[in-house]
Amino acid sequence: MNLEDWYRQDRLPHIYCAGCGNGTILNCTLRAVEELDYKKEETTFISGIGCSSRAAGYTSSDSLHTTHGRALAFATGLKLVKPRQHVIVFTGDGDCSAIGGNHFIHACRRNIDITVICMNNNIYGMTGGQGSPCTPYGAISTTTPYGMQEQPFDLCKVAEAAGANYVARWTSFHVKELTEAIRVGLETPGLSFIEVMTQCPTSFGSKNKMRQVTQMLDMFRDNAVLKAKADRDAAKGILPSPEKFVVGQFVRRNNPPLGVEAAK
Amino acid sequence: MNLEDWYRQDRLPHIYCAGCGNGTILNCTLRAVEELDYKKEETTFISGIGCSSRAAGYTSSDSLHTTHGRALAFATGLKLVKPRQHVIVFTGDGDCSAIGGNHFIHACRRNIDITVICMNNNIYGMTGGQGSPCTPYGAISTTTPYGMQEQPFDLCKVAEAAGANYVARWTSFHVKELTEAIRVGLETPGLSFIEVMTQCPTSFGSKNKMRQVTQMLDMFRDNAVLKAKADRDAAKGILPSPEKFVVGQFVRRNNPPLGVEAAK
Amino acid sequence: MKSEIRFSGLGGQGIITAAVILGRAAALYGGKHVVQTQSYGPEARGGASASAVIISDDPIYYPKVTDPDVYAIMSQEAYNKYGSHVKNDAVMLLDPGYVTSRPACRFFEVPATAEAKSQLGKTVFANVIMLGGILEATGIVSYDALEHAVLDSVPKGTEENNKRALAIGQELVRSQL
Amino acid sequence: MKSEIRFSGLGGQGIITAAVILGRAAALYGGKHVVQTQSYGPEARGGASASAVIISDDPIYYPKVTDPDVYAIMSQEAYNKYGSHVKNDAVMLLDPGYVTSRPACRFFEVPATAEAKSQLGKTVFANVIMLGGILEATGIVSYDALEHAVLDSVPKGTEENNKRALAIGQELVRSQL
Amino acid sequence: MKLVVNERRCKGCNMCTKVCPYGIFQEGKRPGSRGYIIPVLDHPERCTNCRLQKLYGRQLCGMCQMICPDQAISWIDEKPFEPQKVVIEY
Amino acid sequence: MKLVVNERRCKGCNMCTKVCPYGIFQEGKRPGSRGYIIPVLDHPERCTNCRLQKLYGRQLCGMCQMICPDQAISWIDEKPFEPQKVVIEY
Amino acid sequence: MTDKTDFLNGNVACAEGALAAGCRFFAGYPITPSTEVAERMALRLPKVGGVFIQMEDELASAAAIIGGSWAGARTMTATSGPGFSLMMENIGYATFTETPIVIVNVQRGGPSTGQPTMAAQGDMLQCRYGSHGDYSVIALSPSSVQEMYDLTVKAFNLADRFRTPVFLMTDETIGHMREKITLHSNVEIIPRRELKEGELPCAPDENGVPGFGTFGMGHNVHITGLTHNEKGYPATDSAEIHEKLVRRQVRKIEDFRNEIADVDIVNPDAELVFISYGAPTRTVRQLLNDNPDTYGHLNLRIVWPFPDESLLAFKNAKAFIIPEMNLGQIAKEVRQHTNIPIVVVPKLGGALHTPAELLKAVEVAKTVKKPVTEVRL
Amino acid sequence: MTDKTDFLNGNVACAEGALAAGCRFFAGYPITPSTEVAERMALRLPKVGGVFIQMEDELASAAAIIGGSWAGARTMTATSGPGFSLMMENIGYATFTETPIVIVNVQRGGPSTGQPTMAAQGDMLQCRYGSHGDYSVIALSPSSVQEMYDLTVKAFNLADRFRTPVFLMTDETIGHMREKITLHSNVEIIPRRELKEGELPCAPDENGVPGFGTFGMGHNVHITGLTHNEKGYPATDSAEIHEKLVRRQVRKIEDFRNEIADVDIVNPDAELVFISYGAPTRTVRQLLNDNPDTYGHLNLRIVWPFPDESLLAFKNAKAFIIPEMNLGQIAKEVRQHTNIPIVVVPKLGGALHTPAELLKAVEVAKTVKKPVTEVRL
Ligand SMILES: Cc1ncc(C[n+]2csc(CCOP(=O)(O)OP(=O)(O)O)c2C)c(N)n1
Ligand SMILES: Cc1ncc(C[n+]2csc(CCOP(=O)(O)OP(=O)(O)O)c2C)c(N)n1
Ligand code: SF4
Ligand code: SF4
Ligand code: SF4
Ligand code: SF4
Ligand code: SF4
Ligand code: SF4
Ligand SMILES: [Mg+2]
Ligand SMILES: [Mg+2]
Repeated sequence: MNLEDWYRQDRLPHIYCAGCGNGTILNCTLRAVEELDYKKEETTFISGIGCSSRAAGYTSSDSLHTTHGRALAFATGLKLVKPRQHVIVFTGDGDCSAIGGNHFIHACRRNIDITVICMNNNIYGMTGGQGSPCTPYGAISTTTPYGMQEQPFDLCKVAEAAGANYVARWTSFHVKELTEAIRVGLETPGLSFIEVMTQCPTSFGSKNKMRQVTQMLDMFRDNAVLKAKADRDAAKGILPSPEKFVVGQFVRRNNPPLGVEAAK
Repeated sequence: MNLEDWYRQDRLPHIYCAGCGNGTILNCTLRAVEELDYKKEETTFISGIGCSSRAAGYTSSDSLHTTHGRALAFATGLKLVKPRQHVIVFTGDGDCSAIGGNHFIHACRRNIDITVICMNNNIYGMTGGQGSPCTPYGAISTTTPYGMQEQPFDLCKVAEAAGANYVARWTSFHVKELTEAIRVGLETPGLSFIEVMTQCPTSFGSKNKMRQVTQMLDMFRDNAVLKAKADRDAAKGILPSPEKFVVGQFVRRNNPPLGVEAAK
Repeated sequence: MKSEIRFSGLGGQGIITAAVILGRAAALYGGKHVVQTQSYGPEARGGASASAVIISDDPIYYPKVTDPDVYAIMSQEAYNKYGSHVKNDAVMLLDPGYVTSRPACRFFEVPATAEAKSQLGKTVFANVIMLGGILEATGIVSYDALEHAVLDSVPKGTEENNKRALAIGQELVRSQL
Repeated sequence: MKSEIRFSGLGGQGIITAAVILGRAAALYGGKHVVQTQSYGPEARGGASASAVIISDDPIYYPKVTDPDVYAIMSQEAYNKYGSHVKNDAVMLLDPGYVTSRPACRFFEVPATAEAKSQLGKTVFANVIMLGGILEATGIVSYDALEHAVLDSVPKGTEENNKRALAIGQELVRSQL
Repeated sequence: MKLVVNERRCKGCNMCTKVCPYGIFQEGKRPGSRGYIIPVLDHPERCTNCRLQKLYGRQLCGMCQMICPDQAISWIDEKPFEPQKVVIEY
Repeated sequence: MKLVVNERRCKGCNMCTKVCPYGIFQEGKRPGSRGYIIPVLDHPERCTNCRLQKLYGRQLCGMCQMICPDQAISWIDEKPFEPQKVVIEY
Repeated sequence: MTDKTDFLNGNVACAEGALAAGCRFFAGYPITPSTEVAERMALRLPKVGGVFIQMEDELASAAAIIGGSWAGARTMTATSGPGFSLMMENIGYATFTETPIVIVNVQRGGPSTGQPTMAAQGDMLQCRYGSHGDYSVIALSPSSVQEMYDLTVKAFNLADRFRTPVFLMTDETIGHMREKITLHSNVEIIPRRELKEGELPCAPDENGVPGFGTFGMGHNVHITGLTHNEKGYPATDSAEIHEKLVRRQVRKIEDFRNEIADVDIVNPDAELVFISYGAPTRTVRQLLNDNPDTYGHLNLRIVWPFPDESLLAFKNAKAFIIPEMNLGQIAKEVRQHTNIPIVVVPKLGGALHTPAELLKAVEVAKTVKKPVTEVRL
Repeated sequence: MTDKTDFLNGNVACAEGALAAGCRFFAGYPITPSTEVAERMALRLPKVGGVFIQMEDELASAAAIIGGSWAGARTMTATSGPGFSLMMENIGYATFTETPIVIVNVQRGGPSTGQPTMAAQGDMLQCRYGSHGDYSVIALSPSSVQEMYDLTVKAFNLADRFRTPVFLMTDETIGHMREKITLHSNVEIIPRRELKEGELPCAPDENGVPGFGTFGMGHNVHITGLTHNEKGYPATDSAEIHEKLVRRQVRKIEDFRNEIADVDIVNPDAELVFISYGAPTRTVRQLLNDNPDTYGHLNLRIVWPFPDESLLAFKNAKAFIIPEMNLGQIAKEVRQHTNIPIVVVPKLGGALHTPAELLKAVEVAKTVKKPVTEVRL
């Protein structure tokens, strides 16, 4: 199978706005799946609700577009019944960490053999741009008109503390690295969590001084600090400036997973 | 006011089984409150559902016994409306981290100025001894008759990763240290999370070779490793044996809190 | 023929297990129609515990016990709740180690807890001692049926002690007949 | 008197804002009864956008537009959906930069996007240019009312450009009258 | 001050017996009126708190009280000369 | 191999213009049939992938395709001699 | 201060009504088509000394406004179908703890995620029966932007008067449509009755409603979702206390169903009578306007408790015609109070009934005999 | 293998019925008084190659069994009121995606946390209307331990046949009581119909039910809770597709309401007729046994869809007497299908109606005239 076969052709073009990063992440995911030579009948995509979660509707194998925030709970049931399936969950920052936060930490704790791709655009795109638990401090959204006053989650930290076997962060700009991370995530037994910083030009960029899509890509390129560099800096006592964020692989470990065929 | 005044006298004796650690934790909490000289009308206790959560019914100031897992969400509303209230949440391992996991991580993220006391007996006591997300690997419960097959949460790690300003763990054996931790937690702005390992002789001990209440107390005394010692060991590369657990203060920091009078 | 038996006492005394064993004996090994029910206090463990069994030759529709013929009472609190207004022709077995009151009806003192501890080393056999007593006092099921049901229900390795417990209960009542 | 006006185009063209401004003008500064409604595509952003305004001297009960008198159409897709079966006595304004078809009814070509870009430097003024065109083509509200409503609704600092946009729209239509 | 165990609250868990540095609390033998076995006090006049609370004007030690999950332990304003009468009825 | 932009999918976001090492993608000027401004290709015959895909038997570079959020970029089995005809209608 | 007029959509009007009613705490979670209520509150509350918070989900939103209510504030949330479903447990808690809160449901097409941007009235029975156990609710249904404002104010007053959650069951049509509206400088506010000294926190007054023991006022109340006695203490094994408590809570509302009825009765002598609420009321009014004195109309602004006595006003009724944007939910309730034939006119998919469609229903109604007849449009 | 007899409580019997029906995945969250169902499944499933998982909450439990169902297993969860309330959103999802699942609700005293250890039937209308939007459900109600087993088996068959969630609406009385039970060595299994090659995943067959595209079988289906066309693809702005879909899903059940009716009709010529389901059926039967040939009885084993034609069997009925452990929830449904007077006999607080109490209701029924009369016990 080639890449194009992994798209549900009769549903393209998709509904994403021009320049939305979700399409790029979908590319990287399907590329990784294709590289691993998965078969359609053993590959399942599951998602919640949100622009990001619509991704599951554009993949050509079985896919379950569930309720807001609950994708991982649906996926857990499906995976336990059919441990041979490769289960990939698409989710958004809101879907995963707002309403879905509990299923997120429990899937990590159980370390269930699922790969979670969280398209983090720092906003609720689908409903028109409200703040999310990942909206940066001070950022403007329709529900934080005076700037976000709460601290955002570091989703990778939470995933690691909760128990996931594989945790990484990249951006929609880092297509090669992202593809590679997804591939490694898929190959790692247990829960793999891949956070992808992505642009929502419609609801985030427009309100936060990045009217051009390409400005957001530049921002990702400029502010992403490789983990190795961040670690070196930290060792030297250099504090990262607030607009920077770390990308790379945070954990890859071998804790006992749930829902792998052998373990059954 | 003295300690006894903080109990709702006309509801004692409470419903806890003989030897249940919850009563001890209640003592420590009320002692801390009394030491800080709080006034009843500025002190509110809130809880979810579970044996642990019944604690709010035995305190003599205003108390809200809510729905299972949601205490922190109720508390958030109350605190934001009346930031002057000292809000103390009693919760159990199930209430806090199973059904309530999402509110838990979000309360930590928002760093709302509430003190959370989680009575962790590693089990669902109220419903008769089912496994909880804190049931140790391999332990027997009515829903893990062949031994728990999932990894447990490290609640303190999760609280820290999610953003709480103060995080500590003690046990129902360490009454002095616990009282002190609660006092410090109450004085620290932002979310304070105090996990208390406690004995449920009825549902946990009886199934896990600790029929005598006092055996469980001994176990806490013997297996608790002070954080300082654990850190020293770790530095030396000494791995903790699996039955040990670390007690002490894990974080005390000064991130911006939500719901403090000044911030309003 | 229809009999109603109520077991009551403290949580942890094996009250419900006793009722289930009796019900099982009558239903599976005695060919009777049986309904066993129980009542709970508040959601939490501990506190009072009560269970009832109806044993009948005919189908049982209404499943709740209204006016028991036989009582087995193992705590004073339970006595206060259930034992204080028994009908005159009822039979009561009570553990004198826990119950200080005595009823107007025919009754037997079965110091089940004390005897379990002293003769079998563990108080957990108290409920089966009570069952032995009920057997002797009422003949409501056959010995074989009851023994069968006891052995179905108890952990492996405790069979002999449980049989002895039955016998102890029978003997305790027999001596008062 | 009752008029129905439908605005349609792509998301991002300010279709709904235009409708709201017109409604506001008629309701608050024109003393009319007004209902403005809009229709959505799927939940997500982008795609088609449409909004309708009913302006009437009498109370409006049924709030949905059935057969508009005036159309402002800013994309070919919108034309296909709404503009292809207009009644003969309707008036249509269309942006020829996006719409290639032409209706059977009276119509005006208002190259709002292009003019906004070329004369005002930004395409965001296209919708107000359309409003100026509607004003000129229909006189459905007074200029003052419309200007008032425009100024109520636009960001500070853009007042002058918006007034110019109104004028541009008026002029574009006037030249075709 | 005199150390007392409130028999209407005590559930006989014996946690107090684990913590008193003087071993004042000893496992009881017989059930009290609520069916729980109440601990007995061994020379309670030795209790730090009984002896020194008045002197220091504040509570000392208090380990037994803090750990008692049933709020059954307290001190009353009375000299602890004679061993505490824990009423053990049968 | 010939680089093509599928106009029925492209939404004119210009992300492709950011990533091509050869600057083959250039911002377009005029809206296509769906109203989006399609990028234009500047000497696409320079594209690594166009040139070497056949040779290596696998895809090379492909940055533009991977980043294109609308799955609009692909290669067809044709010589890329003439510049790509992106049909720009008005 | 004088009244102000504005041109707003229903959702924004609802937020403004809440502010006018003194609502100072809003906790919500975005969902189409209700989000503008939250967005307006986010913009306005900080300016009037109130607090807006976006919670992690709808369960938390409902919880937070209950917590906020016990802290003494008038509190509100807004949602739509999926979020409403998630609130069911805490709605039961609010009912059983007699907590005044206002919940706005801007209804969209269901079940499930359904049609997020399309109007519907599919949650009317869920509003009545969606939480476990027996209870009663108060639910209002506006049919104009002005009513969005006015009924929101009323919702707060009813919530405080009856100490119960009050629902504003509106729909996408009304929520997203803009009309001229008068924002009153002064609205009537009927505050909750504070617990009196010596009064038990869960003992009813003559209206069946206990005094409210606001937290932090020294009442030292204990509030629980367990069955509780008049002190507020758990009573989990008393059949008597349970039955008494549940029945009182139902009666405190149902006994007043006709007293608080908020209806329009038009042409009570008519033989063919429309019953409607919310958006379909607009079409019915159009029909009545176009054909004066022909049809009767019962318009419900309060839907729950159902004002059954209003049906009796139509002495000559031969049929009740009930257009709803669902499969006939309120028609089921009407049927329970009358033997007069009912013509159900369901419409799904988001569009409002047209006047022509209602005329079709009129034709059916003229000859109808069966107790319940459905018109397929 | 031969049938086995055992002496079990209703909850355990339910678990055994599920296993007999081939249920191989159970996801649950403990709650009194349903927990024994989960505990039994935890003990037994691993022995038969199935999987038990305790989820983080009831929302997740419902989600997991839906996921498991799409993986091809027969799946179940069990809960009580508060947990049931939390499942409402995902129940709507299961309905709308036509996912066969079985949900057991062992009812306890509500609203809210209420009386966790006391029996009730307070969630019957919630079962019918608790999720948003219009839909229909199938709900069974056993009145003995044997029926707990048998109806659980039936629930799975109905779920697969109708591709819909099926509810076992039982209560603490039946769940916790022990009776003799026959565990069948062989139970009838009517499996779901697999999607055929070339068939569209959401296009109905002659019964209105689409073929089931089990995941991993190469169907490559897309399943969504959005309104969807016959391909299964989102169609969020088509009124036509929405109306067609919702109506088909309602009709596929309602059209069969009398066909799948599972009732006992006793003494159809009687004038006073009891209608009951679940635990109160036991008392009614006692009364019928004590007074043969005196009263009629309609016992409902399937409550939803309500088998309205069964009412017609009672040709001489002067009154229907309906004892329920709630404030008269099914009585409301009965009223919608008949003009014969109804005597509602509500009982709250956990205790079952006694035969004497039903006799009191009989006295009331003898002279009753009003459409609905409530007996206060
Ligand atoms: C229970 C429920 N609550 C709210 C919504 C409305 N809703 C749809 S998508 C969404 C947010 C999505 O945010 P995110 O997951 O970040 O996805 P994005 O659109 O940004 O990709 C919300 C709140 C819903 N569909 N269901
Ligand atoms: C929504 C809901 N689900 C389930 C329950 C049943 N329930 C009551 S307490 C409890 C577990 C409590 O465990 P934990 O919080 O650890 O408290 P503990 O009793 O162990 O102190 C459960 C599952 C409930 N009351 N509500
Ligand atoms: S709203 Fe944002 S996230 Fe959603 S499709 Fe548009 S750009 Fe992407
Ligand atoms: S069951 Fe366990 S947690 Fe609950 S009161 Fe008893 S000992 Fe304590
Ligand atoms: S610790 Fe308290 S409850 Fe336990 S035995 Fe001692 S006095 Fe009694
Ligand atoms: S206060 Fe200290 S010394 Fe005194 S009895 Fe208690 S534990 Fe012993
Ligand atoms: S990246 Fe794709 S969608 Fe964007 S302009 Fe280039 S070809 Fe078009
Ligand atoms: S494949 Fe590489 S070289 Fe070729 S056009 Fe794309 S980005 Fe440029
Ligand atoms: Mg997002
Ligand atoms: Mg616990």
